[in-house]
Amino acid sequence: MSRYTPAAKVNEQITWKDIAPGGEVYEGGTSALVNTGDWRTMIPAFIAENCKHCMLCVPVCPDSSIPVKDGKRLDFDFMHCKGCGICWKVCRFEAITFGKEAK
Amino acid sequence: MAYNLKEELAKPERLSGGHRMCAGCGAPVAVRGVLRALEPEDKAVIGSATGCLEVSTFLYPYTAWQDSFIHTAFENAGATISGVEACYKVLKKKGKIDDTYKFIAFGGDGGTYDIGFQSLSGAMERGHDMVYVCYDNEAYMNTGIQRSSSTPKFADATTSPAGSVVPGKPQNKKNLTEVIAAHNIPYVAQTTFISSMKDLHEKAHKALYTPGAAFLNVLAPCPRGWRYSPEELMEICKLAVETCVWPLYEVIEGKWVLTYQPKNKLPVEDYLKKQGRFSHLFRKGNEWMIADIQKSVDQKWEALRTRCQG
Amino acid sequence: MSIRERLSGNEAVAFAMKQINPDVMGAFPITPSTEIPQYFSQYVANGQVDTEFVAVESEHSAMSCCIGAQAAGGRAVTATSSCGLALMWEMLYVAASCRLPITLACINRALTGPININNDHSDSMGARDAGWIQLYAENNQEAYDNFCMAMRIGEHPEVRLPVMTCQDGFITSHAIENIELLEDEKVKKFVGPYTPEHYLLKKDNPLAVGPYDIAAYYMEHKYQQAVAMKNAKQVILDVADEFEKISGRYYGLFEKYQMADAEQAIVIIGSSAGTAKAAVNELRAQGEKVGLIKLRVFRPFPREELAAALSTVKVVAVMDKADSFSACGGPVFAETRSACYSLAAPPRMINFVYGLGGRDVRVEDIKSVYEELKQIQLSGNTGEIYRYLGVRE
Amino acid sequence: MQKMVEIRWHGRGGQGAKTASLLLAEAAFNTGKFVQGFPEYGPERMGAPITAYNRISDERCTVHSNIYEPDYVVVVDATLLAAVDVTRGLKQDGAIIINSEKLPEELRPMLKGYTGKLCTIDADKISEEELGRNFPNTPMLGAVVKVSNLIPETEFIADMESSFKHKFASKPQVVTGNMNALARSMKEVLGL
Repeated sequence: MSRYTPAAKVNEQITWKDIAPGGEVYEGGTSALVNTGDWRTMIPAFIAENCKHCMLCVPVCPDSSIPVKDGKRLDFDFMHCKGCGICWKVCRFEAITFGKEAK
Repeated sequence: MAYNLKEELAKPERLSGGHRMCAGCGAPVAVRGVLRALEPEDKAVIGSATGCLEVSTFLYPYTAWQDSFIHTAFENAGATISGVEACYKVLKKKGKIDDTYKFIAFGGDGGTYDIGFQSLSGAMERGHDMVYVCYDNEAYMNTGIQRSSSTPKFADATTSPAGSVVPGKPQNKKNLTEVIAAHNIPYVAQTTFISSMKDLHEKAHKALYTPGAAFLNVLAPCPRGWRYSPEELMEICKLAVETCVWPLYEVIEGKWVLTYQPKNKLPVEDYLKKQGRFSHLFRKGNEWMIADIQKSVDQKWEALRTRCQG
Repeated sequence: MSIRERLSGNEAVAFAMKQINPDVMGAFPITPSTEIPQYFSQYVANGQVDTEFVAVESEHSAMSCCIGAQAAGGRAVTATSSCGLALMWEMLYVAASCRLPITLACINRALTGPININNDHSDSMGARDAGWIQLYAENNQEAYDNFCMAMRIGEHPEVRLPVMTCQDGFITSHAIENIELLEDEKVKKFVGPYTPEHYLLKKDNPLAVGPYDIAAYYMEHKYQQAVAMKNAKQVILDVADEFEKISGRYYGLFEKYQMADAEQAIVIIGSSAGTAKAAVNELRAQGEKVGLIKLRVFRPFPREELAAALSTVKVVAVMDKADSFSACGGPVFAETRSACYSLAAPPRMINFVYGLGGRDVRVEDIKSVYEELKQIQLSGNTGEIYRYLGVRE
Repeated sequence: MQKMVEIRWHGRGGQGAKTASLLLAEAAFNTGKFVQGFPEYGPERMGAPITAYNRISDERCTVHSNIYEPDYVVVVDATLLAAVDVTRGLKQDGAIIINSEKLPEELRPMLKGYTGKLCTIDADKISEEELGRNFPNTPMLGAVVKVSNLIPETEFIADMESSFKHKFASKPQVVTGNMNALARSMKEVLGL
């Protein structure tokens, strides 16, 4: 039987003996380990006091980067947010601002 | 049960961040919308045709999918999921599985309208209990914006460029939703992203929970290929619907139903002018092209309305 | 006690499938393999198997369906020939690289074009580098036995590769011959349940299959496939040993026929090996030191074993029922000659491309090959290496 | 029987020559023989001349080529005599069996100088009278067994009866018709 190296431990030093046959992954959602936040040139900001938690911004996010907990949206998941601005555009309450990312 | 966005968002997210789709891409928005229609207790096996979505969401060892996922090739998402579904039926019959699974295949317009059309048609005709979802971005975006049979007339694509003699793609867009409806399957629908995603959600839920084969055609704009600013996603979708370029409707057991009727049908220019792929239409002397598109949209909209009234 | 029957090669394979009772069959008809899904769908219609029979719209979809089903956690089978196998081409590679032990009954037929429905090996030989194990049968009995053994080989944890069992279209697929069948229970017990470690419908964890693989990992995955194919050789022999215990029939990587003191030998695959045995018998009766090797396993290629078996002969003709259009010989020749390169004193070796598109292969044709070999041995002159048998000048 | 017997069948596509060859293989198999029964395949459709073959022996035959020098030739449709060289390669000590209402010697001029044994059987008539339709396979089979003596007659009759009973379990009258056709053909074959 093959040994399985979890995605979190896979790196470019892995040998053929430890890599999963066929490139299978026996876990869900391992892409969460990947930082796509560094793709951003623009960045949204969450102005919590303006937010009415209407939730319209949540489903339009291509990167599943607006977490929701107990019926409230939380601050952005900046590890994955790519800074597209779709959420900013749909917000009717000025709870999201959008500007150049300071690097 | 009435649609309540807040309740829907309380469900666990089934598509993780960290995938490699472009910033502002419509495809993952479509995927999230469809997966949210799954009941949380149900499991799913999801297939995808080769394309942007597939190469970006499952790059070894990183899968964005919380559910089981299979990719095999470009032209066979329908057949691949057929096989998974057939196996499920047997294993369930033999008592080897007790969970309830749903089967979803995703494909772009390349993998759906064109190279995967045969496999899709076969899967639909055979009536597997599955949903095929096309995220239609109207060109082969994965290989660099080449025209597809879904690319609208006159659009500029890299294999149908607007030149001094040929003004973009010469042919009409294929009406795949109607073609699949002609397969006489239990459920077919056309949708896109509108405000709270109610239309997409309700159609996805029907598609998933109607026994047998179902097809969803989701207009999923591509900021790179359509040449608009990424933040405009929802505005572009809204204009597609309000101009009747992309009408929202469903076909339930052969019954055609309009699910949205614009109060004030907007001229197609409003939709076209937002997108760089149509910029040549607005050059002096090309007014006829816009008129041509308007005429075609009007005719199709009227035909659809008649069909939905009948 | 085994069951004495008379069946065609296609019936024999369909019967083996029935005894195995796979989970899914994805199938599309193509001559001469069509009878297999026909027979099998009748078993389905009569409730003799539990299989989901998916009558897909093309062979490409047949293999795609099998990949989906096998990944889902079931056993998937299909049958095809010629252009059908060619249409599956891309998916053959996917099945192998996803390490899914699908079983395919290939009923060998010439690959277009011009279109021709009769037998040669150009279809499966063309697929030889797709990463599938390939077993070839001389007759209906071997077609049945190979199919019964296929899953045990492919599903072995050290292998996890798809298996193609090949037999000659019409020549054995449509010919009724005597056959010894095993009892249903024996086959069921021998094949056993399919117990993959991970599958799409597994309760405990999701599985993602078929990633985009970047250069940093791709070679490691390919090397695993290469190792699996190397492992397959011993597994094939082990499974054959076990099969002998229930059937009394022994199978190796190849069969040696009258090789002990042979000076001239041929290497051949499939139904023509039987015809060639008759030629060997006739020539042996005349005192000629002739023998033959019938290759059963072409993938993995039994390099060391075949070289050892040929090390004692003086002249060899390798028979190819397919050309590879390399301008220097067919695929079996290329592999066999390469295998013998490591011998201290390799035999002289020529290649005959023969029997293409159903061209009948008679005992006399094979005898003419031995005559050529004898002349080479006597004259010490190999002459043209790459030849066609019986083509009109 | 000492050696292997090889038989070549000539018929027309759709007429049942292939089925007849398979029936003969089955009958021989049931009496303990090793058999081969195989048609020659091409793209032909109904009506085109077709060829089928049998090898029958006491040991497994490994040869998988067509048959070029048959011991027996069976012609299921006499209209083929003009179109096909049916006696090609036929062994002089063998025989040809033709489905025809004619006397054997009436047909000899059509056989390109063949001088060996020539038998005829009016299988169409027998079939129509006993089975009510033109299905000459059963009488042809009887005639072939009679002429070739491949299988002991009584064993053959008993075996065919049980196989018909099995095949036509729901239609006993068909069993009687077939058995009558078989018995008559073994009696009525001419040129023995």
